[in-house]
Amino acid sequence: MSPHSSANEPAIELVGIDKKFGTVHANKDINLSVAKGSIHGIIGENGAGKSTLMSILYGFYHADAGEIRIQGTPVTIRDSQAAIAVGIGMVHQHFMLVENFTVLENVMLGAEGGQLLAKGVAGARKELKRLETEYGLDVDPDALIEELPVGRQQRVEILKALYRGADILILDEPTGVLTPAEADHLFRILRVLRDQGKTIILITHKLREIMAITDTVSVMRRGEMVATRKTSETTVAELAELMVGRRVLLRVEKGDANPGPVLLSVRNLTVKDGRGVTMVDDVSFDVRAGEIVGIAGVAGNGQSELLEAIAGIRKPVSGEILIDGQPVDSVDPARLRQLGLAHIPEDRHHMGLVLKFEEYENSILGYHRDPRYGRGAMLDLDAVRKDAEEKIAKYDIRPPNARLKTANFSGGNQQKIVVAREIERDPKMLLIGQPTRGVDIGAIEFIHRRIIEMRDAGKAVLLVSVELDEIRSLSDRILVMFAGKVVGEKSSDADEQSLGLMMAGIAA
Amino acid sequence: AEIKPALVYGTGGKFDKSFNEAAYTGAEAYKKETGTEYRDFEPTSDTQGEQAIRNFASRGYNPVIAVSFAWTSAMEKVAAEFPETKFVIVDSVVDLPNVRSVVYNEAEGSYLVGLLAGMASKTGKVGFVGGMDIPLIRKFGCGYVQGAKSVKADMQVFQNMVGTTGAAWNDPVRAGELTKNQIDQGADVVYAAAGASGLGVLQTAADNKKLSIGVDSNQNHVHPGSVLTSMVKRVDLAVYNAYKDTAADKFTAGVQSNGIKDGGVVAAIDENNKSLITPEMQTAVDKAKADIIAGTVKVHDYMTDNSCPM
Amino acid sequence: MEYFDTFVSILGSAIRLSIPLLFTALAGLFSERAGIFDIGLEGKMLASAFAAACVAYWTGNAWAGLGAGILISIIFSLLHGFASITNRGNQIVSGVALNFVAAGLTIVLGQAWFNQGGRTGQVPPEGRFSGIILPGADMMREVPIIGPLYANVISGNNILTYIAFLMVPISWWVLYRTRFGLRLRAVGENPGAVDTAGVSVVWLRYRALIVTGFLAGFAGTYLSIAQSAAFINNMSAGKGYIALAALIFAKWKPVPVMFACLLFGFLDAFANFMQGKSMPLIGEVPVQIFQALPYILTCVLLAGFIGVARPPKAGGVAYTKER
Amino acid sequence: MSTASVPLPGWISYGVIPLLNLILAFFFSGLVVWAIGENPFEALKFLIEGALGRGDAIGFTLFYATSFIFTGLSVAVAFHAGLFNIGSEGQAYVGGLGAALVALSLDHYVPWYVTMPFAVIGAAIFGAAWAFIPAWLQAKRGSHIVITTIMFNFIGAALMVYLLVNVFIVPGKMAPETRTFLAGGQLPKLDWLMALFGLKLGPAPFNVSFIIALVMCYLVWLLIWRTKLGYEMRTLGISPTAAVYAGIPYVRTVIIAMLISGGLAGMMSLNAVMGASARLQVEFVAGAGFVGIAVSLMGRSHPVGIIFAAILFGILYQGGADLSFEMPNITRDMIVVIQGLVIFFAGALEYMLRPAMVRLYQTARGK
Ligand SMILES: Nc1ncnc2c1ncn2[C@@H]1O[C@H](COP(=O)(O)OP(=O)(O)OP(=O)(O)O)[C@@H](O)[C@H]1O
Ligand SMILES: Nc1ncnc2c1ncn2[C@@H]1O[C@H](COP(=O)(O)OP(=O)(O)OP(=O)(O)O)[C@@H](O)[C@H]1O
Ligand SMILES: [Mg+2]
Ligand SMILES: [Mg+2]
Repeated sequence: MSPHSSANEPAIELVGIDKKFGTVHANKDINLSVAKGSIHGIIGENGAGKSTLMSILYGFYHADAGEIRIQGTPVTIRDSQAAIAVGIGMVHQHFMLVENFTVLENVMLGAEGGQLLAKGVAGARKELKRLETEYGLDVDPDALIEELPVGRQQRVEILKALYRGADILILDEPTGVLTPAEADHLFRILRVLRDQGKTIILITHKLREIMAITDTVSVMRRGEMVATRKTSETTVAELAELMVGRRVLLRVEKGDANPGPVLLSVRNLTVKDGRGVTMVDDVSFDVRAGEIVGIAGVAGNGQSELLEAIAGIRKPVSGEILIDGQPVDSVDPARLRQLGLAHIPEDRHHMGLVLKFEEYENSILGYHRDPRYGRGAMLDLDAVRKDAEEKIAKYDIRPPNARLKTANFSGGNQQKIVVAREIERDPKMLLIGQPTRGVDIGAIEFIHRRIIEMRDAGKAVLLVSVELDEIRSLSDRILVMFAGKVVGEKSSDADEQSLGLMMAGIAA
Repeated sequence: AEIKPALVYGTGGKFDKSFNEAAYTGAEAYKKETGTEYRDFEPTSDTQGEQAIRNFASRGYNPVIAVSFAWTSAMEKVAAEFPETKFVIVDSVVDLPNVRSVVYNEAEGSYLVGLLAGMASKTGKVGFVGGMDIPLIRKFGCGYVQGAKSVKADMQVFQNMVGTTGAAWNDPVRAGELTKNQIDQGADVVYAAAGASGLGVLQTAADNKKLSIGVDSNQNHVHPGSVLTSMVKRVDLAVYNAYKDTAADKFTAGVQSNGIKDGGVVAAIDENNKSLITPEMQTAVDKAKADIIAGTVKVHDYMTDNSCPM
Repeated sequence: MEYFDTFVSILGSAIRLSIPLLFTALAGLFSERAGIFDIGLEGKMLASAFAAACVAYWTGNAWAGLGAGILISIIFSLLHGFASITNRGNQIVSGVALNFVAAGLTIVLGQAWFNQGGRTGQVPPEGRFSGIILPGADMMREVPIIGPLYANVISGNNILTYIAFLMVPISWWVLYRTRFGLRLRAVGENPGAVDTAGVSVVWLRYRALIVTGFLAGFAGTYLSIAQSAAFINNMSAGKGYIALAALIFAKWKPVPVMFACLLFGFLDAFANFMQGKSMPLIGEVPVQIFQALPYILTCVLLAGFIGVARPPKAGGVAYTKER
Repeated sequence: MSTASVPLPGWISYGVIPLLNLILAFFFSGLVVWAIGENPFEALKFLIEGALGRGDAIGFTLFYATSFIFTGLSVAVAFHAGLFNIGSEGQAYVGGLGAALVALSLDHYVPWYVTMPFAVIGAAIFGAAWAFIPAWLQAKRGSHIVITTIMFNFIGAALMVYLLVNVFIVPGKMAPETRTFLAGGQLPKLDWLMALFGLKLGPAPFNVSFIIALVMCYLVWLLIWRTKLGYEMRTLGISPTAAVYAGIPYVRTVIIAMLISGGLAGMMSLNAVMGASARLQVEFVAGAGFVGIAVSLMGRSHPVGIIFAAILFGILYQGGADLSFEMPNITRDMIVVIQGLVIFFAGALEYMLRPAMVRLYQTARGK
């Protein structure tokens, strides 16, 4: 295929794609068309359904309904093999690499060129060499994946796709794990690929990247494709609004803050994630009684790890956390709760709730050792249920049934269960992660009001959210995190533009 | 009188080509002769044996014969529950007025086959593979050693036990391996007193072109030309006699001890092993038998003092 | 020289005892490397021992026996696959269940067909795999050191023994030098990688299980018609678990698997030899210590005291794309 | 759309599906019976009559069920904490040592009701001790508890055989077992209980440990659903990440759960050692630990379910013995086959019928 040939002819067309996971409607009647030889961006909040859509295109999931057309021909993509056959390659959000294999083995996997490896190996080496010179994708073919930095691992993923002769390349949040320099390198490669006639779909949360590299861009929200724009004809502001889609609705009434003494203090905290990558890098800040400190930032810049370290779930590598001036030495969430630290976790399904428990059982999670729920070793279920029912009434949790399995509540109500549990304990400090992710408008307002009430009652609140609106409307002070560091502090009336730039790592 | 006989085997199973098969042969012989049907049962575990004995007794079977020492405690219980029923236990002693305990002088029988082994051995080394390590099996071993050493005082006798649990009766692989060990060490005749595991001994000896000695039943036919002889316990007779005595109302309780004198233990010689037994061996065996009956040769019984003087 | 003879004898015994372990551990290697735990190796061994003995008894043909052993073992493997791959059931529960079925069914059928308390009939000599004297074994015997080793350890074993040792390099070659091996190792580490590479995870895992069944079939056959001449109740006697231990001990690698099996076989042979004998300084060592040693070693290894054993990462969990 | 996450009402999940699985298991067992030339229905008749037809039969059935309740509870408690304890067999075996030591040292001096509490504690402590090392290895070093407990079954067997053969054996006796306990070391039979129902217990060793087992069912129910520890165990078992969030100590919870599990397994020995044979014998557990897996799976890890499942297996064991007596062609090992099939269908294939049930349920509800 010759480069730059008929740039307007679509390489990919998706018509009416629909997908449900159990009761989650991940993709609702999606239509999308991507022109050949272009870079097309897809943006959307967490859980908007981007990865699902791409996985369907790649044959990893099966759509419940809809049609896929590649280069104008309708195709059924039964499995990834079929996708590869029609020239689609994908770099997954979570790398699909075998960690204790070499680069070469990973690249060859599924495309070995014969029953015996020996035959294909020489050819693969030659091909890797060619790809390296052609696109500047250099990696040592004999290195083990687990010994490579993530940037390199991603390069292997791209090589895998190209090795299979992909004409269409899908990259799912490729820069989430990359340093800015690595990201720039990646973009250079993508441009080369496009100029050679490849079609590229790029999924990202980062508007800066969209503006920098894409030709066209689509926005997804809550499983729906809400808009498609020419990049040259849109702005960061418009995209952000399309993405979030409800900024106009929210302005929480709140008075001025009345900060008291420092209750929570973080000193030179450094935290690594499971793979040993430094996610929080020498961070220090204070939270006072009676104020809400918001931490803004693009997902994956260390906010989650910061929150987990303070909550005693993740062990910091170095640094200090002081509560009420006292250093916390043990990594023990139970102990922290006794000290008056409540925590609404980011991930309610895996942390905040045991979905198979009945509602009342979740209403004491973490506080179950409290004497008010039973003396000694016993649990007083009557007391627990009574307590749960009071919370259900007070927080308008629906359906008002403490014996219902938690999994059977909707996302918003599940979140209310967590919020009620943590706030009703009357803690001194409150850690909140993504308080309203996947929660409907009514519940958002309710939860926001509770958070303000906590502040007004003299509690110290630390709020992490990727939703800028939320941060801006709740926080008294805003800290911006980028690449594991706090890159700046703003007051609550800071304008969105400058915050956005800071979040993108461009100091303002 | 008409009787309703029953038979409970040991866990080795009816056709173990050994102990249980001998009991089966006796029952069959009685059936053939009198036309009396009998019922038998092959338990696979200890609890099951007790249940079977009780089942028979409670359903009016009489006499009930249990072969194997494993049913001792079961017999103690059940026989006490059914004082009207006649019971026979083989290889163990149960002291109750309605129980006949049939025991054998395995030491004497083993002495005879030990003698043959000693004479047949060219290397001056012979072996013994026992099943479960219990006094009864040591008794076999001890008699065997005495017999072998009566040929040549410096005869070397290797002794091994397959195991220490009931599984030892059912592990021909390990038994074979132990036999191979002994053969490697120079043994050229190996005596198996190991229930079904013994088949592994006979097999290994045959595979390695050495001689073996069977036990309980006449096992000479299992590998003709390789099984030197078998130390036969006439369990068949015990079963047959028990049925016959009961039918004739002549059942007697108490211990019935069978040695060489009573023909209860013999070294089997038949067409399968004729070629292996030289005339000298035959005379030596006959002489030993006579000496034992006369009391000039005393075979030490391990179980009297839990030790073997050799 | 006497010590040397003893040593040769123990070595020969060790080899005979390690063969069923070796086949079984290699069998387990294929399924576990593909991400399917297999507690059911014991049952496969038992079932194939039974099938091999029956068919060898009826036909008087050892190879027919082997074929039957392999076939039944593959059927058990496929059942395990049906439960744990197709129906995403718990692999351990499935393995435990199949062990029970094998243990019971062999006796039930054995009793029904042969009436010998669950045992099969005595397999005739033509129905067995018997020892093969390698060329020159008798001439070599007199050569010091290597002579006895050649004549008594290397020569004189049955064909399955040689096949077992041949299976080690073959397994290695299949795992590391073929496309199937590459994919199999990958699917045990990250099935997602295999799936996105356009290879069916399900079919791949089924094929791995078929290989497992194939190899475990040899193990059972060896037990009943090479080492013995009949099937005996529960004759696998926990060897499947020892093989599993050897597999872990060898960190899921073919050549170390061979050494681990030889080690466990040696322990067993040594225990047999040591029976009733006393060791210098220690005195008579209870046989039970030797019997328990493989299990103790495995626990020590699992505790990470002898280098950590890292199992295949995706092992034990069913592959699901959709939660 | 995948059906995995569609909720089904409890009566289908805990009633209909297990029942269908059970029926499937019996269907295939019937095929085996048919294959060896016997009539499956007649076999079933013998089995049920043999297990429930007479007073002593019921006594035997309940005797077996008692053992299975203990081991079923053992497996279930560990399971609630997310641990798969395959070691109940070995823990019961070693637990027997505890019971026997108490019985041997007290039976001369005190009546059984004084011995009993000590024996319960002794059996539990020894069983728990045998679970401790695998538990510790899992909690501290991440060693897979399935493998370590299997290994400990074998190590326990070797240990017990050694002790029985070399330490406890009565001189002059054939079998490696302890001396017979005097009445002070035996748990009396429950004749009176059977008499209440107008049944004669006869020789069946149905004894007081049945009552201990029922008490344990209640205590386990209390533990799992009414105590803070049980709450922590369940949280850990269902969602390890939520347990971390809630500050539930992993090491402590795993070890305690396994100690309780091992202790319950150990108590199984009360029934076999002090209730039935009045002596410690080799291999007295006879697979009850493994049956516990099936019982726990069938009973959905709930004490009430476990009681029913244990009785079901008691029926299989006792009825199976009678069946093999009536039909010599069918050995008692048929029960092992059925047991395996029950574990296979109720455990390994538990999801097999689910999609079909979901579809049926949805059509029935007119969706
Ligand atoms: N395999 C799955 N099974 C069940 N639900 C799923 C599965 N994958 C995704 N979902 C759900 O589908 C919805 C869309 O998820 P998806 O991963 O497509 O979002 P996304 O836009 O890629 O989000 P992110 O930006 O966080 O990657 C979410 O609610 C998610 O929880
Ligand atoms: N993990 C899960 N397992 C089982 N059922 C679930 C799960 N998550 C959600 N559900 C079911 O799906 C339904 C819809 O959940 P979802 O979170 O999409 O609600 P929602 O429409 O976003 O509601 P809300 O507006 O309150 O957030 C819930 O009522 C619940 O029954
Ligand atoms: Mg995504
Ligand atoms: Mg929602």
